[in-house]
Amino acid sequence: MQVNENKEFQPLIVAFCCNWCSYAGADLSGTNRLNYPSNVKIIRVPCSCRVNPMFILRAFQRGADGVILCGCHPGDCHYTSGNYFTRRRMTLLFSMLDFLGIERDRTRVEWVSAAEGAKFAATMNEFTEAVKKLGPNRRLEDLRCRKQ
Amino acid sequence: MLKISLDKLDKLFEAISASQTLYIPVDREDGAAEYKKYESGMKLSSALNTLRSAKDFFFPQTENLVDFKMEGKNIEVIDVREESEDFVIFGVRACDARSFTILDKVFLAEPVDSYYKNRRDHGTVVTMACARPAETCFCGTFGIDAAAPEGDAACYSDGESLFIEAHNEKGQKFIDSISSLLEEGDTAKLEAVRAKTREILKKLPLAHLTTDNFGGDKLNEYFNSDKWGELSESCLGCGTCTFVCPTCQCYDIKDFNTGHGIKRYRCWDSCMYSDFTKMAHGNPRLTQLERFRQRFMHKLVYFPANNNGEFGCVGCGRCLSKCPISMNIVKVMKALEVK
Amino acid sequence: MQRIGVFVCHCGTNIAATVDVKSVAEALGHEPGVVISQDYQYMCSESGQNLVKNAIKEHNLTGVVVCSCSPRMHENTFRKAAAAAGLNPYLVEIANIREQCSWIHKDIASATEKAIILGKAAVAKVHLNAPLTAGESPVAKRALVIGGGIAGIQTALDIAEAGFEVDIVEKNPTIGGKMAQIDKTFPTLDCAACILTPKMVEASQNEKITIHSFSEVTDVKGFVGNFTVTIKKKARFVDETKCTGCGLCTEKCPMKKVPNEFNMGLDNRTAIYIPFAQAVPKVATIDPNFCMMMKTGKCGVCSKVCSVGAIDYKQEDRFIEQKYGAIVVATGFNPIKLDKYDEFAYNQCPDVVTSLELERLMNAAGPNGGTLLRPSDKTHPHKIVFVQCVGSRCDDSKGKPYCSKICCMYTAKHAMLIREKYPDTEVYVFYIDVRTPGKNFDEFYRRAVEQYNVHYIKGMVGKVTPRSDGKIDVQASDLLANEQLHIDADMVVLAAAIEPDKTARPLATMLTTQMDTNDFFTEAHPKLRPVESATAGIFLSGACQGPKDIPETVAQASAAAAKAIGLLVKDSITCNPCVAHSDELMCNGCSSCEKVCPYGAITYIDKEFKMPDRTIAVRRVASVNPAVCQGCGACTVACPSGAMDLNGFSNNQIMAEVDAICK
Amino acid sequence: MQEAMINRAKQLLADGAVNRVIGWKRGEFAYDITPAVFETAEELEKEFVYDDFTAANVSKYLVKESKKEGKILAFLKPCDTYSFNQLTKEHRVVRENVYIVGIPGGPKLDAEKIKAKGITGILGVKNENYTLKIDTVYGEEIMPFYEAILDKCATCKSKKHVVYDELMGEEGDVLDSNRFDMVEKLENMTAQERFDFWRDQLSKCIRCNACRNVCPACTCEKCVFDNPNSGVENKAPADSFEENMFHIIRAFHVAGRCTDCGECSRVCPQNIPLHLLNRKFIKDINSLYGEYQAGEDTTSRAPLNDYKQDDCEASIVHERGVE
Repeated sequence: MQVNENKEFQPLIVAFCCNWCSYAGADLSGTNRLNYPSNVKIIRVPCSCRVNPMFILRAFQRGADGVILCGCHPGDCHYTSGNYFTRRRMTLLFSMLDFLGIERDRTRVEWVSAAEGAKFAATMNEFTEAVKKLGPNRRLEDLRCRKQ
Repeated sequence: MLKISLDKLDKLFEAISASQTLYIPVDREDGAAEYKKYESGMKLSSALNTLRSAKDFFFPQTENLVDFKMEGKNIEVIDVREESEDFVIFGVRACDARSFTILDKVFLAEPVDSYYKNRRDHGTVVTMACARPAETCFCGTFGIDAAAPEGDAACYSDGESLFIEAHNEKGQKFIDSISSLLEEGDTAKLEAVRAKTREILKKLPLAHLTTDNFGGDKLNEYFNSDKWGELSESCLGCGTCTFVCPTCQCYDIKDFNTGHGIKRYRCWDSCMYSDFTKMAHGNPRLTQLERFRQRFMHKLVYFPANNNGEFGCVGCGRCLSKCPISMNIVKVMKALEVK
Repeated sequence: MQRIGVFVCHCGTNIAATVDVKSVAEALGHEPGVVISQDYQYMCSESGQNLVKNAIKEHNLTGVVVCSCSPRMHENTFRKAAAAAGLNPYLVEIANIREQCSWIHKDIASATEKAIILGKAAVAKVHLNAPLTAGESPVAKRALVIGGGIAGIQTALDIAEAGFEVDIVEKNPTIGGKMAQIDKTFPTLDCAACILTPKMVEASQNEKITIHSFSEVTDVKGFVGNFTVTIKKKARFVDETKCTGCGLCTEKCPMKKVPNEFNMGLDNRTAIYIPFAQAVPKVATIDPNFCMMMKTGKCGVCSKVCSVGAIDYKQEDRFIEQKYGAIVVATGFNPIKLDKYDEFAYNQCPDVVTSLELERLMNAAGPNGGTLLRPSDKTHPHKIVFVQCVGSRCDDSKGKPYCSKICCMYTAKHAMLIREKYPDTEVYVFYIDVRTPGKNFDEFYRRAVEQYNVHYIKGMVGKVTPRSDGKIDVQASDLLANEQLHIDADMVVLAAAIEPDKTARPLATMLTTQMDTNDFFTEAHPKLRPVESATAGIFLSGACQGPKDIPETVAQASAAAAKAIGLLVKDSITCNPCVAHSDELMCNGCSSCEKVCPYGAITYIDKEFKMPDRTIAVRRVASVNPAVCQGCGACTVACPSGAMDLNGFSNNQIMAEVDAICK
Repeated sequence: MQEAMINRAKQLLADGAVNRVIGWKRGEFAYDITPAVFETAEELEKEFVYDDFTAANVSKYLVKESKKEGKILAFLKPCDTYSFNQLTKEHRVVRENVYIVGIPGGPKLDAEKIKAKGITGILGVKNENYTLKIDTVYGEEIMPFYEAILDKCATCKSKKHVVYDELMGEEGDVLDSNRFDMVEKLENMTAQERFDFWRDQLSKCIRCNACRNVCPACTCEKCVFDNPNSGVENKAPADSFEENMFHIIRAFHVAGRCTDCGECSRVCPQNIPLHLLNRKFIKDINSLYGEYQAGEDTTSRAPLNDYKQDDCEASIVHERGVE
């Protein structure tokens, strides 16, 4: 979490992107100079199915306010089936976080292909706004990690 | 002895908490009792004892020891110790009161553990005599009188009033601080209550358990006993017994990287855990049998060997009711005993 | 202790205009483990690479972070540079500060801040990078071509030409595919059989080529260079090795009422049959659904007339297993079924036919010996209406969203051939657009219009109604004239959309290759790798990848062959070292990882271990074949104990990145 | 029942069909029952017990026991058979080395429930026509049997044995249980209420690992939370985050594998309703991916190791229930 000069809350967004589709989609939105907030920091993974729920929790622990996972569209996975597993895992994980009373808009899965630079930028804009509305992550943070 | 009417307990708690932090056992929603920081309106639990022991007050489950602040390649060491506030733990049972004596032998012996001492110096233990001991109680085995608990000050109830007496200077200071609420009382009825409690204690199923066959000199008798295998085979290796135990005092020191620094903290450890006392060369106790044996040998042999015969158990019975598979020190003592 | 070098690229002004590269280099220089941090105009240039190489040598670096463009662009460049300087190439990490930073942010302060964070994440990751060595895996010098149409034949011939063994698996009794059914080809109007059958013969005679006709692929295991394929040779009840193809049995067979699939069911064949005269292999096949002997046990005529004793009513399916280095998919296409198109009366009226049926009706070897007659009354049609885009470019679920590509051209061909042979026949073509890109294609179409006076009408046919007088009422709209038309046609020809063969989908699953939503195989890159699938060692040939005409199919077939040959000439291939590996001491052997592995890369072995409790135990543990693993990481999350981890993207590396970003 | 079980066990030992028997051993009090392995008829006679308090699921012990020399006889209650099947499926037990006798299950009693009534100094408990007569040092107490049964038994999902070599007593059926009621109740709360509920519960956690160590699905050679190299290892809930983390991941790791045997909640010394986390996953799996009962068979694919092309998207979480 950051607070800029205007004291406006600036959420920290961690985006896990699969190498083949979404990371390329993010690159494309760069190539096309499509703006999205610098709050979004991308971590490249080979496939969305590489993302362990522990990574997502870790991000929240360390101060992320939102975590988004992007992968190839179902059926288009470079590894055939990776994103199908991702979908089940994340559905259940997000449902559990919701069950524990963690704000559901802090997490999201979005399928972004290598050709969807515009969708990537739009998604990041929209997600950042949604998280901004929620305010800082207080329910799933580790107080020890909070910046003084 | 000084006393206060039981229906004025609220007033007593208000008075204590006005000058220092007060902790009393209260009933939780699930029926178990736990120590809570007193706030107006809280009711003293009538449970025999709290689910967790009172050792947290002096030896909390986790405790920050030192911080390291890191910026780039620079490291700054920050001492996080602060003088503890004064506090009172009210309603400690005889068994738990004795556990502090045992913990003192570990933490206040040289080299003194300053974190522990800090809290110990600032905490006043006000005990409460037991009236309805449970079947799991065997404090008598360790020479503890549930009807006459230790502590800085002790309380007794005769059903109408609460009697308070000081055992030391700290206790006296505590009584002085609330003396305006107290009045001199007749202890005749109290003695009857005590006598009744002692009668019940004698009738408890574990009343005859003794430590006669245990002690610092019994290493050879028991260490290689063939009973350990059978006793430990059902052990799940969880830490329940050690974490509800008022005398278990083992801890681990760990570093937590917060991203902008390191917090070096200690936390309870359990000899039942597979990595207990794991060192650079590896683990000295590789099997659950060895770890299981460690716990009971420690309480029944090693601890008395190093502490003038004092055992590392107070017979509170928590492990008896909380062990997931009901393996406990009583079963171990009975199985091992060489007469 | 790590000695990390950080290299920040300006990319001219691409990065430097919005990111203060000097501050980035400065800030990262303060990170633990970083011993040198520099910026440079173009890090990917030769002098930029030299900067990196020299720093590696001079500072004895243990890790390199390049803050530059996307790793998809230059990761390999910098890995090679590191390797050239003696540093393991996998000790290089890229922080993407161009596509994901300078190009999307306008504010210098926040872009710089983000660039520093991305750099820190890369530094944190590289701290945990381990040197990786790419393994090698041998290549089986044999290729499998699945599908024996023109695509498969061409690919097989080209691979064989290069000196490699190649097997063709064809599900039908003969190779030849759709092209064998076609009468003439556009735009040259030469006879399809004349150019195809020599190739079929060539394939059958090439000693490097083995044709498994009437066969199917039932299982594929393994990986690039090392596939193990199970092929089911379906029982044809005729011993292929004995049958001479004399055809006597087909003449004598009493069961003569079997719909002839080669002629699209427009005439009949016998229960024992050879699909067509030039079939390869020219071997008879018994259709057990119609053979009297097989159904009732009474007949046996074919067995009696066969002089070589090739008939074997007890033949069973056989399975063969073969190792291949490369697999080429050439499963082709089919016209879609028109059952759902009631408006065109395809099921009601025999004189409403598909284009492929028309091919047979016009073919000299077809049901009418090449004379175009109406199927219903065998009379000469005088007015024929062609309907384009039946099921192509379709929004609804009845059809296909794509253009089938070949219909415009073959319809022009049909129209032209009819007008040429039967000048008294009027031909109407209803189209949405006429699409004729291709060499000599538009000229061809224009000839149909201008020279042969084919009536091209832009508009759709609304309804086709068979009339009691044998005519067909075609109700349509002419969009250019803006009027409704009624044409009393003698025949209607529907240009049915084409779709991938139904066997392709299960095959794709076996091959772990990707398909699009229309079941066309997906190429590895739509522009740069059009004949490779994303799965290494699997190549795509012909219409299985998308609608194609013959020249395109043949071109792609040869391209796929070239790619396969490029693989087969290697004795071994380098594997991606970023693969999963299992910590055997922590593995539970629970099989979770195996279940999610799309490549079958994980097997289990029983292995003896010295356990932490001093006992010796035989445990079932996962073992990853690094040559098969593609490094997706699905197994790492399925593994509850964390025994499974991924090289290059380990749990700890990713968490270090998370930590650095969230710090 | 106990008598018949002892006799059958003795017979199987005598026949040499098995060389060990896993069951339960009587303790100091009526309710303190310890799982134990018996090797002789004498031991069985003396200490084997099967009564209203023998709730412990012994299937997890078979991970180790089934790898020892010879065959072991295991008396498994219906719920235990699900756990055993799941372990078989995951290759954690050697099926051939276990002779399973299916025995009727609960409802079993929960000593904590008796004690919660203020009944203490318990010397003996007798079940007379579903009324408990409890002998205590303070005199006899009475309470209805069904008020003292374990929560896990109150929401029993099945009285059917899914694996056995022989059965004792009558076979039961899969029950139409109300086990998801509480999950549903929580789902219908607001996010803030749910958060408060779980904070209240999970803050009690002392990280004793009893839930994990008793769990028949948690049989990892080394748990990630014990492994210093995993990056998530810790020994104490040093922060509320770690309480959440441990319990989310614990439940996630057994999602699709948890048979809902209820042992986690039974053993929790802090009475945290941990099974609700597992049941939340089970309920989600059932409703999103089709009914699935872990342990029902040994061949089906676990829901998290499986997929359908038309599975729902993760956004379904955002679309349903109460925010």
